[in-house]
Amino acid sequence: MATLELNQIVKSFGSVDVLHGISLTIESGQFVSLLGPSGCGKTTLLRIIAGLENVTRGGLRIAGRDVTNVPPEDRDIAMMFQSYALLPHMSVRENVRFPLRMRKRGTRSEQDQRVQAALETVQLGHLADRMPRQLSGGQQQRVALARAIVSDPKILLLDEPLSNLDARLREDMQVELIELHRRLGLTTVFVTHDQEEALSLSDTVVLMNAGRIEQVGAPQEIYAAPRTSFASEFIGSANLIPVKVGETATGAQAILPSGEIISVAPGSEPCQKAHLILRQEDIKLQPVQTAVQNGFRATVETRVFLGARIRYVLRLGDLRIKCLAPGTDIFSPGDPVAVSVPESRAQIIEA
Amino acid sequence: MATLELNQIVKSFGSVDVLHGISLTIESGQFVSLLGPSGCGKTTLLRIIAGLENVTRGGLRIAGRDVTNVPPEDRDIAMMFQSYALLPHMSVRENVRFPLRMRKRGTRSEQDQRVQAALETVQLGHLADRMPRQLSGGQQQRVALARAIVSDPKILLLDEPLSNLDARLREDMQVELIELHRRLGLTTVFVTHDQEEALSLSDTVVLMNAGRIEQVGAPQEIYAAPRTSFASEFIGSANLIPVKVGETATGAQAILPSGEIISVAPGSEPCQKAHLILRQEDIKLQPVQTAVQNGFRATVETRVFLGARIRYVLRLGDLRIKCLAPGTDIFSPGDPVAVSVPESRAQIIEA
Amino acid sequence: KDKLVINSYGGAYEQIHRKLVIEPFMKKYDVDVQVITAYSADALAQLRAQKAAPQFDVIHFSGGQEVVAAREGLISAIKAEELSNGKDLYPFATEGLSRGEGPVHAVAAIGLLYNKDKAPKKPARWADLWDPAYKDHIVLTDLSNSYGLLGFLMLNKVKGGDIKNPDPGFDAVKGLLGSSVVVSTSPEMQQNFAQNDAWIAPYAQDYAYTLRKAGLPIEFVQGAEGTPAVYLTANLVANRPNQDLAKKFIDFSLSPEVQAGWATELRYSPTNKATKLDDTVAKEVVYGEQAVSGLMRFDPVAVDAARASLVERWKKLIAR
Amino acid sequence: MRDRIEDLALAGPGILLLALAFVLPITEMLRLSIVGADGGLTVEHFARFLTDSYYLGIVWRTIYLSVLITMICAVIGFPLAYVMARVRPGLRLWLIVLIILPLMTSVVVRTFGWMVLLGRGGLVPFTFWKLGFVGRNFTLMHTEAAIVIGMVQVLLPFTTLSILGVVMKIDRRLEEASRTMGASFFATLRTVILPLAMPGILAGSLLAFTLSVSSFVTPSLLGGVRLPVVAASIYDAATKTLEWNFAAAQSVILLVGVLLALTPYIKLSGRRHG
Amino acid sequence: MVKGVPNALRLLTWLLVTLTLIFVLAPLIVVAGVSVSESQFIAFPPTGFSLRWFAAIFESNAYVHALTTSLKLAVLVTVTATIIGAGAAIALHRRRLPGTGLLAGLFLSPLILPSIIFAIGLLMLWSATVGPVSFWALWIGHMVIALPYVIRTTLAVLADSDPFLEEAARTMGASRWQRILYVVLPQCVPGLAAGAFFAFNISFDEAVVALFLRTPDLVTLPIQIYNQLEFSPDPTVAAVSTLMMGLTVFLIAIIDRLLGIQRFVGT
Ligand SMILES: Nc1ncnc2c1ncn2[C@@H]1O[C@H](COP(=O)(O)OP(=O)(O)OP(=O)(O)O)[C@@H](O)[C@H]1O
Ligand SMILES: Nc1ncnc2c1ncn2[C@@H]1O[C@H](COP(=O)(O)OP(=O)(O)OP(=O)(O)O)[C@@H](O)[C@H]1O
Ligand SMILES: [Mg+2]
Ligand SMILES: [Mg+2]
Repeated sequence: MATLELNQIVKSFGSVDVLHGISLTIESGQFVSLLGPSGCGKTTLLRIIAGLENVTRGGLRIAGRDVTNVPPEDRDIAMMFQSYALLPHMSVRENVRFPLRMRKRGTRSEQDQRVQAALETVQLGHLADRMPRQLSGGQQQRVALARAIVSDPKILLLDEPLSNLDARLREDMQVELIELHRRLGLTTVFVTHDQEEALSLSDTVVLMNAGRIEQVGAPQEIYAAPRTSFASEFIGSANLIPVKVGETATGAQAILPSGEIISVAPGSEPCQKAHLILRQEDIKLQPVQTAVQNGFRATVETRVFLGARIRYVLRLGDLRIKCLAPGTDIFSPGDPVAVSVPESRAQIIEA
Repeated sequence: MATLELNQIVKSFGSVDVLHGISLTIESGQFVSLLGPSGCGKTTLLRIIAGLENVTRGGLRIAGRDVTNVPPEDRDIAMMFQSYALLPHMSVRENVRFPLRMRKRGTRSEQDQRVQAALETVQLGHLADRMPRQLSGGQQQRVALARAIVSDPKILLLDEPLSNLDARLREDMQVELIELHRRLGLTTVFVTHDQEEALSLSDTVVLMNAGRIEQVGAPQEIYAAPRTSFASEFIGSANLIPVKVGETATGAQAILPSGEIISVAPGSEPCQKAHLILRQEDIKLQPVQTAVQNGFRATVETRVFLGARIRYVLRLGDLRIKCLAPGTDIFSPGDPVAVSVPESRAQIIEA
Repeated sequence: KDKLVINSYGGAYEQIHRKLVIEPFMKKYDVDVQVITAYSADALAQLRAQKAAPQFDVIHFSGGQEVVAAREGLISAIKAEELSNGKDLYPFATEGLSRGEGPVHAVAAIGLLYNKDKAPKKPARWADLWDPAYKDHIVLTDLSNSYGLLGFLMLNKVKGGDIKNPDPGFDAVKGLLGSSVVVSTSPEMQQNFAQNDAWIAPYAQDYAYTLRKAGLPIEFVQGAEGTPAVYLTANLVANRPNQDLAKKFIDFSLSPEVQAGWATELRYSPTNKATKLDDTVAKEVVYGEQAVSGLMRFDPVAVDAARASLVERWKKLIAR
Repeated sequence: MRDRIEDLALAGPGILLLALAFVLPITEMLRLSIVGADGGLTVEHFARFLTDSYYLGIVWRTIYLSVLITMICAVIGFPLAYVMARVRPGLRLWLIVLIILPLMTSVVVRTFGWMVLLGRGGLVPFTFWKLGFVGRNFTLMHTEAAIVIGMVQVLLPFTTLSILGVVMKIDRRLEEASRTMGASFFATLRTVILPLAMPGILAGSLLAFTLSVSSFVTPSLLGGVRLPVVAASIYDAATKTLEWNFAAAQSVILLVGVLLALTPYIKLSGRRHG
Repeated sequence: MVKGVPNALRLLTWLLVTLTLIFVLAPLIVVAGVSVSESQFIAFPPTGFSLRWFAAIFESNAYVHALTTSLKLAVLVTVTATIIGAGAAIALHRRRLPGTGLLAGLFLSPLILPSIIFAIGLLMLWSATVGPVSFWALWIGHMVIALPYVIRTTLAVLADSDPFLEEAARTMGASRWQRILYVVLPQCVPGLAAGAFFAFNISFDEAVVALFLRTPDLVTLPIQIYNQLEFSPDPTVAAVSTLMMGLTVFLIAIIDRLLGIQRFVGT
């Protein structure tokens, strides 16, 4: 329900510079993920949006109004903390009711209803009278989530809200979040370390690295067209292979260190030093007898069973290449395999 | 380096029964995952193994010795807490050195070396002199991990050690853990809510549900042959479809509520009420024109982009069926699709 | 109803005070008299601190505090003529009026208290304190206590000193310190006689009687060398609206009946010549013109002037 | 800015109270410390105190007794508070009640209790005598030991409760983590609980120290007039000999001395770890 | 206690606790003994048994009057000093005000300055500006003395508090005062409770300020006891003290039954 504009935000803790000029506009009603490696500044940015942290430089606006110096309680936000920050002296119910009480939303019985509904949403309706310390880690996390969503604020800030939940519950919660978001049109900023989560839930993904924004875009865009080697490596855990790029009549070709040649997506300029980006799930493994269309032969070094999928680490000369195969392809360590790469998915980024 | 035997362990907090008789033997040097939904008792079980919680009934042995009443410090374990439990008055370095100091391992300078090595392992060598509260969530988690692995105990207990890390870092840490485990032959018990992690890392997966052990087995076994509907639904987030089972000359057949007939894996007994288990990743979607081998036609209800994969929710009459397709199949909500299921992967569990 | 605020000394003293003076006075004049229980030193400090708005009308002192109070203008002078009992008083009782102090309404004689059951012999003279027979069973009183101060001045005098020259006293007491206990309050005195096997102590006659009433075998002996005394005064507080009534109250305390009551109940010696006492009581107080003339009085002004330095020197002497 | 206003509003009533009802009255009193007999300015009262070995002796006794008392209180109070924090709430309540019971009796009365126990022929000397340690006339009364015993009893609740409040808030999981890392119960107590309880120990010691420095009833009754402490000396000067100027000078010395000595302490306490 | 404390240690711990309790309670037992003694003066072991000293308390209404005065005063002081002290402690804890260190020193001073000086000073100032002293003068005097206790104990507890909680409350729309009321204060409870108790006790046991600020109608229990002791000590003072101890235990037991104060001593 509110646009959020960050303007050149810089933040330092003493001599440690944490954010180096973050500018970002989040349209009203968007669902935005902040994605990035551990320690890159996601939480710090979220805290700045919430008004919990002073900016060293820069400013921010919510719904057009400069809120750089507006205290958190006047920003009409709700935030879920990475460490939950449940109030230890209040029961689960009282914790969840707290924002309603503070914001004077509805009568006592309306509040009770909303609290119960929020607790049902996170599947904790039956534990409403427990104290926080009597809950398991995942249950505490869900209480924190319920507390954040109970009061339909203008802006919802979630810091790794689902990190301690099992896959099933996490899916359920994702569905609930999306529904809530749609129903109320909240502007939601969501920190996660899980890319599938980021890609699946959000309208826009903000990829951060070391206090800077690396790339902003729709999930498909970020996934399909990473702009930096960091982005491609981080999203989809792609392999980054140092290559030389040459040109032929039919298009560009990458020359691997071991001499193999691979046709790559069109539009790549010839150069001496570049990186070939091969996403793990784009690599196809076939028995070595098969004719390889665009690819090379390699040896399986390790195999890791992931359930639905299998991760192989392949060796090609000095290179190690990871790939994710569907659970049905079965090769063993030591097996030679034929590796093929769809031309359209083999991208080049300058080193 | 030590067998761990749990014998009929029962635990209650006041009137809340949390564990209902857990028996489990973990061989020396095994890597075991505890997997289960939030609040099922994983942390409690880990705490009992560590000696932090009294059992209400039952007992446990480590390396053949009854340790039910042995205090934690005499069990030669290391435990990483779900909430990290970093000592707030000590720097990162001092925190990691703490177990070495307490167990009097090596001289001061040897300790320093090991601390530094452990911190490098979790990629935090450069933050050794920070205080815990000056770290990000994921960094704190890694300090806790470093502190747990620094002292090569007999038994290593890890409670959701990687939940706050991004995919890349998490993979790195997994590799380190496996390597450490191999090198030192530690007995490792590992709580995780992430099945891929559980399946990929462990020798044995212990699946828990509501204070009971649901199934114990090797990853492939657990994945391929879930014994209960809970197990199948939880692992691989399978679809559970109520069916009738009939028999034909060629084998068993499941009859869906909407009348469609699917051949299922051999060995299923005919019955009126059963569940057909369809794993999300086993379901194949094809354009509706395609002839369906063993399957039915359905409509795409929602599509969620996950990056490498796409999740579709399909509708068939009143049923909702989730499936995970590779990122290349593109259908849109509303499209009719042909759904096919490999016979061998369509399992029946009695209701 | 007119109201007076006075101080009294608490406990049994205050009970008797009420019975003998306050209640009869209230009845007689149909006024209200309120009591603050305050020991002289505290009362003076309190009076001094609230100089701007005093709350006492009549203030009683037992340790020579009237000298200071008069000097600082805290109390008003009274003329002997204003007191109907003034003419009957012994001269020492009105001596202070000229300095602006109140009259003396009672006297506590200082002598030796001894335990007649346990002490090996009955003391007769002040000098007997140094008798080795009492070794380890002597109780001395701190000079911050007015009984202690006068007791010391007497010992000093026995040893040949005077107020200007306390050296002999200090030297002599120094010899006693090793075998005695030093206390500073009356309850401690009682404690020592009741529990700690004390045999002998220079202290006041009235307190000997209090101890006896409490069931202890304590006798009072007037030292042969003389009997110093503590003079209890009743003073008129300055800057109070009701001074006439206050004077009447003071006068009332001086009546022979009241004084006889004090002697009978608590063994304070009367200051009114007209007081009539029973024989038993008379024996246990300083009674009669002749006995009274034997009372010694150290010059209150000189005592007051020397007090601080005496106390300090004493403290240094006894400090371990 | 608004934060400051908020804090000012929070501290305001306290500041106002102390300014009007404490600073103002004592300024008038403490001013006396530099007023001479003739009304002029002087330092004679300070000089009298600071150049006299008797008074310096009193100061020394006050300081070392206070330090000793404070240390004993902390040493007993910390384990006691820990035990109290870790037992079940019902038992904790009654332990608290027992510990604070001494405070519900008048200081004078409870000191009389000690006088009975410690005096000649009292229970403690009597026991010692029966055991053959001391002579028949042995008394603990009017000794520094008596002062320490009496003061520790009075101040123990202050230290214990201050520590208890802090120990109660220590996250138990820290203790547990320490145990799993091989720290024994004692090692945990020393390396985890003790540092984390430090704010409480500091606060409790601060109370115990300042209270023992400024108290005079118990030291006077148990130590007797022959073992004076500074507060008793001030009290005597104020009421017995009415030397208010001297009393004021002694108070200034006490106040300034203690505040200076405690400055690092005040800074330390209340600061978060790290 | 954490699981796995060796039995020997448990024993040692309880030995320590028991010894401490004996030490702390010994003189009180003497006092209780004296209070039922037949003998007139304070001596131990008691001779005979008699409840007459208890009867004596109720015969003279001086004690009853003093007790009610003291209770009224102590309750008032406790409430006000706790509120004022909590505010000051929170402000000091935040260290945002300029001169926090100086303020901390100021708030500690009443503890260090011998109360006699303060008592005289307050009496002089009050007499000179307000006039004759009253209950309110004593109330203010006791508040000043009690304040440092509340501040110190509360500060100590705040030092370990979780800073995220207040932040969380802010994001949930809690205004400044709501935050203090609902988040900060509940966190301070153990310290506040100790401080409030100290405040109560200080006021209830304080004798110096009360000595100087008394009027005929304004005599607190300690002053009454002091008066009794000063002139004719008898076991009534012991009886009063015993009564107070008994009353404390009794009241706490009752309140605990009714309201469960165990909750307030934490879980
Ligand atoms: N002190 C307590 N009192 C009552 N119930 C408790 C207490 N502690 C834990 N529980 C309950 O015990 C159950 C198991 O808790 P546990 O922490 O072992 O779960 P978990 O499997 O680790 O869950 P998660 O994955 O969410 O961390 C939970 O349902 C929890 O609510
Ligand atoms: N008080 C502080 N002093 C110094 N550095 C700090 C402080 N707080 C955070 N940092 C640093 O700032 C960086 C960003 O922290 P932040 O918590 O925003 O990371 P994050 O992106 O949320 O990471 P994570 O995913 O691990 O939670 C980290 O490298 C951290 O070490
Ligand atoms: Mg973070
Ligand atoms: Mg858990």
